[in-house]
Amino acid sequence: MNVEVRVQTDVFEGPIDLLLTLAQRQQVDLSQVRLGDLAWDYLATIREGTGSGPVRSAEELAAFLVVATRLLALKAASLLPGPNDGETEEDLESWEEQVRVRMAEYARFKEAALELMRRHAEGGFAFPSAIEAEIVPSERLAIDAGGLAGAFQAVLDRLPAPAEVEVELTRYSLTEEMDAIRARLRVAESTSFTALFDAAAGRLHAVVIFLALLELIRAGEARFRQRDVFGDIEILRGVAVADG
Amino acid sequence: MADIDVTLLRRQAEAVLFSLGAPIEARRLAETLDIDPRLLERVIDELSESLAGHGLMVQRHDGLVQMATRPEAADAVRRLLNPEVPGRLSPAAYETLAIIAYRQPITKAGIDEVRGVDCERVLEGLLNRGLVEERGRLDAPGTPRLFGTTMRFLQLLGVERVDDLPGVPDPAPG
Amino acid sequence: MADIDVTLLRRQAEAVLFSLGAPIEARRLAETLDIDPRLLERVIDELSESLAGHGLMVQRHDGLVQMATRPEAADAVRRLLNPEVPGRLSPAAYETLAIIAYRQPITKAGIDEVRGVDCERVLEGLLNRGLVEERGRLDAPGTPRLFGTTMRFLQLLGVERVDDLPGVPDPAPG
Repeated sequence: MNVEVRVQTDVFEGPIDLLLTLAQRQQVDLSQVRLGDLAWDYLATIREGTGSGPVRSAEELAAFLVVATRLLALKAASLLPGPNDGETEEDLESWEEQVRVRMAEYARFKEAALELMRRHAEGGFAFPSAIEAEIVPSERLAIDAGGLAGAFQAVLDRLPAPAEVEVELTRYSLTEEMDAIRARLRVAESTSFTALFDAAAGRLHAVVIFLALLELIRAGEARFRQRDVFGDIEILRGVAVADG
Repeated sequence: MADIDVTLLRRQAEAVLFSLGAPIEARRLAETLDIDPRLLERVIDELSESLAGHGLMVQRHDGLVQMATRPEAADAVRRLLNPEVPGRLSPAAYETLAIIAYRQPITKAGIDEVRGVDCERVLEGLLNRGLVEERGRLDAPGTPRLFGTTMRFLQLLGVERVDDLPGVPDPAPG
Repeated sequence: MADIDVTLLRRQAEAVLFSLGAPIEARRLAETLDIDPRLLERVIDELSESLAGHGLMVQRHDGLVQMATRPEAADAVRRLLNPEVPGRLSPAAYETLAIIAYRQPITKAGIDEVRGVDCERVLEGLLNRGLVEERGRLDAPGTPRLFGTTMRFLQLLGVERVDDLPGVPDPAPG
């Protein structure tokens, strides 16, 4: 009910809705309430026109009538004569019973409604999954874990074993090549530049031999000489000869 | 299908419900799993049991099935996702909702009778919020519309089924 | 928080991952549950265990966590959601994917070196399919991009973590 109809009786003062609720819980003795007073209070409310004006919708009127009717039914039920009063006894009993059942039912739904409200306020919601399309594979790409491991193993098998590579690298040691050139220059005072590379096993080896030669020249252990522009370069024993 | 693997079916149902993220008709779920609808009931029962002690549960209502989070985890979910949740309702709306929940399917006249007032507007509000929906028509003069609660209603209260609501009033004698 | 209820945290994590339906950074999930990231690791471990025998699982990769369906339920999911777009990876793509999976994060030069050919196009294909993604840059001259596999890759493979891949060869010495 949108409109609050307040009533004043000897046993109760307040909204008429509350009166109905209390009467249903038997917390107000309806036999002490004159229902005619309630009607007067309602009419008074209409005449005063609280705030929004005196005009009441049919809906609000109906709402009041329903509450009033319920109060009337309750009151009638409570005023019913005892069980030994003549022949309509059974009808009256069943009517009284019906009213009580109806009222009790309504009261239970009011309780249930309070429980729903309480639960809602507690916020114990249940949430569905909001799934992203990606979680569900949209492409039937059957990637097999075993196959993937196999593919990787195949790649590894194709590569030369790391151990072999290391052996190759140690074979071309700069100090070893320097020692080799020193040994040559101990035997002969000079040697041809190109002859130094006769033993080169490959490009990398040649580079290391050249680096070894540069190192010896820098240290003064070797010198070089070129007699004519296009002639062979001669490598000579240097002054700072390292022994051993 | 001599030997039915209920455990596998339970897992499949779980995966399907998770992926779907929406209610599905039990009939359609049974089709998806290629099983009899009666067997599905057992599969869903088992799924529900297997989720005891988990943060998830299975909701069932009116031939629909859906997976959802449990209410005790609601705070954490809201903190992260801040999903839209239904706002508070008026006392009249809770009352109407309670009547529909416990007496569904019920006609508008049936609701009016219990509440003693016309529920037109309140009912409309509940329909708009998706907490209540039409559930066919009564086979009676005028074939009035029947109403029942929705999956969203179950989500609002965080229960698996309407039967899990507390203090269900006895069925009306009429 | 003297007494930490790991079981409740596990349920909350489960509910959050379920309702999110997408990968989330572990750091952010820990924040959501208001716990230390180290405790989260334990919570997720427990969740993963509790989902044994279920149709769902928890996938972890590169600081991300997500809930996903298990592969044995995938057919049922596909049957219902019907997305089935058949796709196939070329042997070259397969090989490249394998190298990235087992050696991630790895630069393109690193992949090229292992495969012995230029992988530009194959790599692009894997990126477009969402199987591989950029994973920052290497702190070296030219700061080359690093690549790693995605959650989607795990999803298609149906495993929980990259570590679950079979027979991972020892890491390369370089």
